[in-house]
Amino acid sequence: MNELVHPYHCFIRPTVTHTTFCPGCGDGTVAQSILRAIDGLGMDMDDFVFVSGIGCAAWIPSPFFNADVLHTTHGRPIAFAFGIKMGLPDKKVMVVSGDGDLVAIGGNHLIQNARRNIEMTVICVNNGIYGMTGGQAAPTTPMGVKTTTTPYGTFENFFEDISGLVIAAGASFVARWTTAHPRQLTNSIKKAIQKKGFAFIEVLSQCPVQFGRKMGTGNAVQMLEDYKKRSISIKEAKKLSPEELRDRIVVGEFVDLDKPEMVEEVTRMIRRASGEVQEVVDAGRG
Amino acid sequence: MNELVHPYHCFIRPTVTHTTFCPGCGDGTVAQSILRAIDGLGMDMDDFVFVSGIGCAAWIPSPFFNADVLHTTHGRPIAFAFGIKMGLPDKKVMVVSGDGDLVAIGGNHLIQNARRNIEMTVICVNNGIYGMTGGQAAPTTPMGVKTTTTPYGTFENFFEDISGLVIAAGASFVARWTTAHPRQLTNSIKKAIQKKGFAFIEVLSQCPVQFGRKMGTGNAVQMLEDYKKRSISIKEAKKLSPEELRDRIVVGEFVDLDKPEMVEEVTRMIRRASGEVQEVVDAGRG
Amino acid sequence: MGRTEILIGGVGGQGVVLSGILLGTAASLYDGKQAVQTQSYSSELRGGSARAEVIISEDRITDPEVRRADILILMAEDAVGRYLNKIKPKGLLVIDADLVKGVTSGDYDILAIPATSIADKEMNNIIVANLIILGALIKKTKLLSVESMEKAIEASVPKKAKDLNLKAFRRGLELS
Amino acid sequence: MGRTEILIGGVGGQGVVLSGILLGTAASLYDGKQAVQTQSYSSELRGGSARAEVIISEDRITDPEVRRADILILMAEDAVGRYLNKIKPKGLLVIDADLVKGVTSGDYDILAIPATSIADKEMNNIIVANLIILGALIKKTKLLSVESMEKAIEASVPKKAKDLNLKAFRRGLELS
Amino acid sequence: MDTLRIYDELCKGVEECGICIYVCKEEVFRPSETLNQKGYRPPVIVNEDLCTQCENCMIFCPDLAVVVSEKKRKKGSK
Amino acid sequence: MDTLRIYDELCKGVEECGICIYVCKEEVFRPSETLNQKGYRPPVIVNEDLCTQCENCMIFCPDLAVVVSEKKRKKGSK
Amino acid sequence: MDEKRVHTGRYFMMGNVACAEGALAAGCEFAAGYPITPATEIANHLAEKLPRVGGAFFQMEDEISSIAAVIGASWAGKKAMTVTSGPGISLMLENIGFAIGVETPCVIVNVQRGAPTTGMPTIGIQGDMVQAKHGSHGDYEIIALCPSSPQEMFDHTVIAFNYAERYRTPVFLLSDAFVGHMREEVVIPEAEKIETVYRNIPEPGTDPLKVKGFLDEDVAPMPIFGKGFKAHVTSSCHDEYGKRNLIDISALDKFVRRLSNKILKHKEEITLVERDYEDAEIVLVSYGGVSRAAAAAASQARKRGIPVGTLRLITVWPFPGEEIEKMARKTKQVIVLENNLGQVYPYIKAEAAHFAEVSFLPPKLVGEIQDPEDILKKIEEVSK
Amino acid sequence: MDEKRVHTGRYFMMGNVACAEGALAAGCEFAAGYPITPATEIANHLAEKLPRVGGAFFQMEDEISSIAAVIGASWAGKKAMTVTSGPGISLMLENIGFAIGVETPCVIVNVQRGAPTTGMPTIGIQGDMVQAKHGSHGDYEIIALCPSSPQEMFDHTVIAFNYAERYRTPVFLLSDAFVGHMREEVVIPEAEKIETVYRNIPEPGTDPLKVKGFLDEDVAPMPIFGKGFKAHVTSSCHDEYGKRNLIDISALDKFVRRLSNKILKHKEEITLVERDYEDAEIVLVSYGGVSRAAAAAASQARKRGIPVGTLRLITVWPFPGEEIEKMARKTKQVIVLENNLGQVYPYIKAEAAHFAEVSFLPPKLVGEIQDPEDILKKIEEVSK
Ligand SMILES: Cc1ncc(C[n+]2csc(CCOP(=O)(O)OP(=O)(O)O)c2C)c(N)n1
Ligand SMILES: Cc1ncc(C[n+]2csc(CCOP(=O)(O)OP(=O)(O)O)c2C)c(N)n1
Ligand code: SF4
Ligand code: SF4
Ligand code: SF4
Ligand code: SF4
Ligand code: SF4
Ligand code: SF4
Ligand SMILES: [Mg+2]
Ligand SMILES: [Mg+2]
Repeated sequence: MNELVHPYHCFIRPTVTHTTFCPGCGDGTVAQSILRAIDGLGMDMDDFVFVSGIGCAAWIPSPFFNADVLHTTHGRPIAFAFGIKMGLPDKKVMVVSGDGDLVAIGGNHLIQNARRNIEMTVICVNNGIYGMTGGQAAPTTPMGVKTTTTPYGTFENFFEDISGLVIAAGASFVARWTTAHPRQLTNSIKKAIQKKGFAFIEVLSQCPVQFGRKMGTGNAVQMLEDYKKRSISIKEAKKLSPEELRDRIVVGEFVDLDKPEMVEEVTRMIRRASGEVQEVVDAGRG
Repeated sequence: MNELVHPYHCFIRPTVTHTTFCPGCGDGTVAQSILRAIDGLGMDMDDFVFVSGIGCAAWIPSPFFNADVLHTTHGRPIAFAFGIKMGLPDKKVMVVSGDGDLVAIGGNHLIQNARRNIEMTVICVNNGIYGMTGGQAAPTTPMGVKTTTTPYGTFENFFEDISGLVIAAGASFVARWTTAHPRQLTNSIKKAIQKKGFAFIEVLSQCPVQFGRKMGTGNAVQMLEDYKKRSISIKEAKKLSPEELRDRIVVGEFVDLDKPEMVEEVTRMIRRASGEVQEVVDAGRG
Repeated sequence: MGRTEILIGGVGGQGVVLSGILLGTAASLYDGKQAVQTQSYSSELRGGSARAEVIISEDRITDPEVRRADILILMAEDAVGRYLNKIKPKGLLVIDADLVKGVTSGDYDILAIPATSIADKEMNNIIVANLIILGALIKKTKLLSVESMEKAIEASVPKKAKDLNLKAFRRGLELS
Repeated sequence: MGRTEILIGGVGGQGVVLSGILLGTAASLYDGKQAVQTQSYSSELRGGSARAEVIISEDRITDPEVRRADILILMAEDAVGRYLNKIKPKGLLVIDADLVKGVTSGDYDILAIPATSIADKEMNNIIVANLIILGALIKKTKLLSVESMEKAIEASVPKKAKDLNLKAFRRGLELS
Repeated sequence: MDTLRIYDELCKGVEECGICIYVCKEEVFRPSETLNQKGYRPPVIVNEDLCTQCENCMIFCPDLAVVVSEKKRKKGSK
Repeated sequence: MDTLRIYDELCKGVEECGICIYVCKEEVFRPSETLNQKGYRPPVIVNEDLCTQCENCMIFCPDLAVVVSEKKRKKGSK
Repeated sequence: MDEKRVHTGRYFMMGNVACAEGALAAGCEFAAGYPITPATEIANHLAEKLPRVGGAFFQMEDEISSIAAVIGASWAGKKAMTVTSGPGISLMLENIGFAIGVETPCVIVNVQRGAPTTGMPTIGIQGDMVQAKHGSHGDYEIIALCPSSPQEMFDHTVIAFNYAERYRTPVFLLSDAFVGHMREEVVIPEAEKIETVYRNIPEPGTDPLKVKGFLDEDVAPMPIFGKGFKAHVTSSCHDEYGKRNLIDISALDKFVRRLSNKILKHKEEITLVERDYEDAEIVLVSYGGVSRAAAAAASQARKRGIPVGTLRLITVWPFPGEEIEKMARKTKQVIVLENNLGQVYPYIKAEAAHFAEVSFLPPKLVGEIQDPEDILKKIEEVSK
Repeated sequence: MDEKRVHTGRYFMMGNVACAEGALAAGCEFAAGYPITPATEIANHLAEKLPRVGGAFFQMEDEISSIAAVIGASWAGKKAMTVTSGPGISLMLENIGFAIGVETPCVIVNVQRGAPTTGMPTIGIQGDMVQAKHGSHGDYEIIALCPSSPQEMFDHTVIAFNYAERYRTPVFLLSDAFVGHMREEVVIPEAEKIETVYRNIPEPGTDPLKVKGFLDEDVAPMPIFGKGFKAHVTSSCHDEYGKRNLIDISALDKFVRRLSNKILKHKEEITLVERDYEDAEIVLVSYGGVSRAAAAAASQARKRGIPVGTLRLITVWPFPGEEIEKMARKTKQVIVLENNLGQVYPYIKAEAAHFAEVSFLPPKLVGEIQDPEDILKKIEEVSK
């Protein structure tokens, strides 16, 4: 019998037998891309604390990843992650959650922490829909799409560029990929993990069940195909006019800059205040 | 005896005898600029519903303006305004509130409604501080400033360009002025009122008591002087390098574009759904 | 017939709740009976647990919960451990024989239907395994009339799926 | 002396609360007495209403609210309507005569001090009118020792304002 | 003369505010000798004839305490 | 041969997923005749010798149900 | 009421759908919400049906903005509602307090789910009963109704709108996943048989300075926006004219008491109960879905000759203490049944304990309403 | 405890400042909050003092993120707190439920203010008492302490941290603007005289699969992050190992009951009361600032020969029903005093009504604690 074991098996919580996702859901591909990045950096799951909100994407780390995982309330993972990072400045804190979680209800925590430029990695799985609750419109659902709460088509302008919003808010690393780009995605995640600052990665991910099937954009494979067709690199995109870019997905790393990082700034403040060199917020016991 | 009456006296609630602001506070100048815009457009206070949150700036319309005024919870005025506008699509809805209210706790409602491009005017009085609660740091307080909650200086990156954030979120009209520019401010407010879409105006406004006095940037006059000195028009700003723009306040109208407006889109949706031409959400009684 | 309590257990995507609705609708709207249908399911949309309860009665139904199932329908292995203890002594246990293997015999009748494989092979769509089971159940128990059930199917499933569902239901009628 | 209840009413920015703190600190930390000081003020930072209450007693203070003021200090016209009814029969009413005009005589002593104009003219800063009033009050009532009050001032006001505050307090001592 | 008026009781004082004085290029105002009922020191008009009716004082005054005559003001003109 | 493995019971079926088949440029897989315990139809390996070990199938499979041998995989190489 | 709003007929309908139909029939014009299990079906149904009568359902960015938008729409003169579940209510509480403070008619549907916290979303419990009354900071009174069937999801939604409009206050419909997802026969009557109430507004043209739009214990007319009333609406402590007062304790006292008294004064009209305890020595007190199990148990007990009655609270808030006392005076034993650990129990006991023995029977498993068998056992126990 | 944290001495100190000093003395390492009257002084003082001992106060974007950050920091192993007032609590409730659900030690200070809604920020009332217990959706138990003086603001903050750590749960300090802004003598003892408790954590190196980190009625050791426990922390219904279960009602039942029982089982240790009712025929029951007026009234009444006693609840939640019953059994008349419209009153009455007459004396003006004179009148009335 074949003894091949999945290389990331060791990163998965032993008590988990299956992913919780629907057949063909992109969330599993994102999960694997994250694990591959961690493996690729030669890091251990114990170097991380994962934080997620509520939604299908939020179940990527919870309970799947064999690590410290905080599965929080809907929309708030970044706010919880803030406290974790301040308490454990030496750990990598990674937030994995959906577009509804991070950009609808959680939008404020996203922009405020991008502003703060606190070191953490935020992976926003953008499937353009509320998957877990049954296919309602998200702020990322294109205009005119019929969802369960918009049976006559959505009538709101949508966030066509959440990466752009996060850049405007002040993040120091921002990239966008789709589940048709797992290798590139993994590379960007690696960079994000190493970034001293707020690193945001938007992944367009197929939800074949609530988006594809209901909205008639097809099954998992058709959706992947569509991602491939519509994607265009930043470099190429720059050559095109806004009209030509319509419906295209610009992928790549948009921003990678250096600016003051919040944990370091806090450390400095505490040094100033206490008049001595002392361990940051990590001063007490535990 | 001199019989001169203030031209905007008629716009002020008869039961109000004084502004509630501290001596030299810019909020009064902003209040007058709004009234001048309304007067200048030949409009009536009954054409408006004003909505504000909690904070000194939120008291600009409440109870000062002699009109329908909803003085809401902290950070939520835009969300309340959404319901008012949908219920009274023919009225002008104007939100007036502070930077803490609109950009800290209320940040999400700001970006989501900018995205929706729902017709309303939002005047954000940015004094770089929480005035009403006694001078705590706001997300707009420059780094290193000592406030009551940051006695060793703020240690967070701040929103240097909230107008830019609102543009990234999708607003169709965005301008920035200071209280040293009441005439220009009035002009932009006029345009904002007439805009079919989400119109956002940021006004830098002196808080001599909590900001000026405590942080040592001086009294009202010194702060106005400082605004004058630091301000630079967009046109001029384009000629300068980022280094040269440091500490400068870029003022002017940044964006004025046409895109689908939400109330109109809803109206269209309802027409589609009801299969007939019918008054929008304004269908029922009342 | 007084009060009949039916419990259906399976996983999300198998049409467990639809089965309950069909029974309830047929009883309530077309068979002159009283019916209450309730349900619960876990958050996973596909593959999570799903349960439907139906109570059918000639009289007004006060207590709306299935306490001891007269009829227990199990459509997934997971459901066995969860619900088998809910069956009434001498009750009827209906299983999808393709997916439910771990049922030992007990103080109940078993009706085992290879519904998924029939649906797969004959209808080319395993999604209608539940209708096959309903057909077999109705045939065996006469709980409701075939006409009422067919009316309920026509009223409850999307138009384009109607024929397939009716076909599966009728196939089930041949099975027990 | 058993329990003395003091109520100070004015507007934000006049140092109403500071007056209360100074009395309480002097009593509690330097005069060997018990003291409770409470306060309330409206949200306007300047010009809104402000109130401070102080209870000074030889014994443990259970009830911490001023019910009937032995001493009522009014520093603004607005405060008259609000608090005048709180004074105890035969109590002492202290007013800033520059700002409080609408006080009619009643069953109380009045100590009227032109504190704001003295502060404006002699100290060039109306902000210390409250200290002038405190000085006059202490002089008149001997409620607390001058030394305790001066210690309290030194401990409570920012260093650079210390001299001005002490000067105003001492000026007040000359006034009644 | 119907050019300028200061509503003393609305004014919050030239010490802490004083914006009118600052924005008037013609030195029309100076601080009053006396305080108003709230204890603030309003400006007084000392050189009304120098006034150009530029309206700065009115437009900037945060407490709507200064009025400039209507001569140059017209509905919709600002 | 130690090149490829499919964990049948993890697979959620080629009808609704089928990503492995789609991303494999070498037609290594085809749908299985039989369903797994959950009622899903996994892929089966039919042309293992065509496999170039490009790892697409493994990297894309959302259920971590496909493994490609380690020959080309090295820690830190992806 | 508009024919197009009332879908007269007999249905096998889900409770949540019936709730949406009730809202339509009651004249709901504006709905805003945020998706959450187990309330989504109400939103979905409203999203489909409201536009057909000129209204709309708006999916907001969160629950905070949902209730804010509802309050805004209500001030714009619309009949408005929101639908959610426990986590959503927990987020709405600041603004629910606001709605109470400025006396805003609106309907809040809470389809309660397995809790605390994220809990178990598809399981119904009665876990948010006291939250409805005390969840927002400060003292206030609220109206809350507890349906036990799809039919009542329809009926009570209509009543909720009527109460909201009549008393100018938020009204809770406290359903749960069990009742919300329950399907049963629902009969929607003809339009003219459905009573609908509209808020009082001041006489058009009233001098704005004369509009006393707040704090009347007999419900002040609502100076809705857009009518020239120049309403000043603030949740800060204010007087009858809406004028803010942030310093006088007597103003605060008036503000707090009048808001409460507005509801308490009309408690009798608001209180709906089902009494069936003539000559009963044991009375089962319950509400919502549990009351059906209680009814089943009582009827079985009576068959066995034990004099058991029932008292079902339809209106849970304002708390019908007088009804409890009246009942307790007539009986010996009171057994309280709730699908929780005993939330309303202390309120019942406080009114009854002086007159009767009061005990609580929790569900065997929280999330599963009491088995009539178990209730019978408890009855036998206390009747010994 | 670190000397630098304990500022031993005698002060004339504001209650809010004393609270911050108590937090320092208790070992607080992380504080997050959002400015709000009347709690700002606590934040300001923490912001100044925490960095000197290596911690920090973080001003977040709102109250939701404040409590979230506190919970995150607690899971990172820190002693953490937040400070706010009613409106802030109303926003925190979803996440307070989360903290309970995943058993997170933290301290929540609510300096209560004039309410409902925006109300009157600088006036203290006891308006959020039941909110602390029932504000978040679902059934749960919470611990809440009510200080009545600046000294107790210090002492109770230390106790709150100790309870939070010992029982792995959020603990409320329910102060109000009156007590928070009150200045009085505060004595801070020497560091070694201050007892501080730290949470239990699993044995380092325990096999993660063997860590039973949740739902133990005797308080499971907390598998804090960063120690290799690979903790799965979810507020969804879960088992002892943290494993999510979203379908089995029996799992929900266990989840709900164990969380509650963890507190109830230790109620006796948690309950702090001040009893002074030997031979009293009338007992005044109160808490917080009001209890000082009650004590004044009782002593005056005794002087007049009326046998009046007092029972002061320091721990209001978990509700000390046994203490109430014990008292009620010994007396004839119970008078409940609160600075609100009677929030805890039904809970007291439920336990006492069987044994004694129970009545409520509201403040004459909500926001002003009862005048001992008025209490005396009430005493005379009931003693007739
Ligand atoms: C406060 C609150 N509101 C609503 C919900 C219900 N809810 C659960 S998941 C979800 C949306 C998830 O959408 P997204 O974040 O895009 O994740 P996806 O499922 O699409 O991956 C919602 C609204 C909740 N759990 N809590
Ligand atoms: C939920 C809530 N949190 C906090 C507060 C307290 N609060 C009142 S005003 C304010 C800040 C106001 O700052 P900003 O919006 O900038 O207005 P400004 O006073 O500076 O004009 C805060 C935090 C509140 N009222 N409600
Ligand atoms: S609903 Fe969509 S996003 Fe959620 S698991 Fe299923 S396919 Fe994935
Ligand atoms: S505190 Fe600042 S912003 Fe507020 S009124 Fe005073 S000066 Fe203006
Ligand atoms: S600008 Fe207005 S408020 Fe300021 S000093 Fe001049 S008159 Fe007074
Ligand atoms: S109008 Fe112009 S010139 Fe005249 S007083 Fe005012 S600022 Fe001076
Ligand atoms: S990609 Fe994975 S889950 Fe999908 S069909 Fe292939 S093996 Fe199965
Ligand atoms: S490794 Fe590449 S070639 Fe081989 S089976 Fe997988 S996808 Fe096909
Ligand atoms: Mg999504
Ligand atoms: Mg501000």
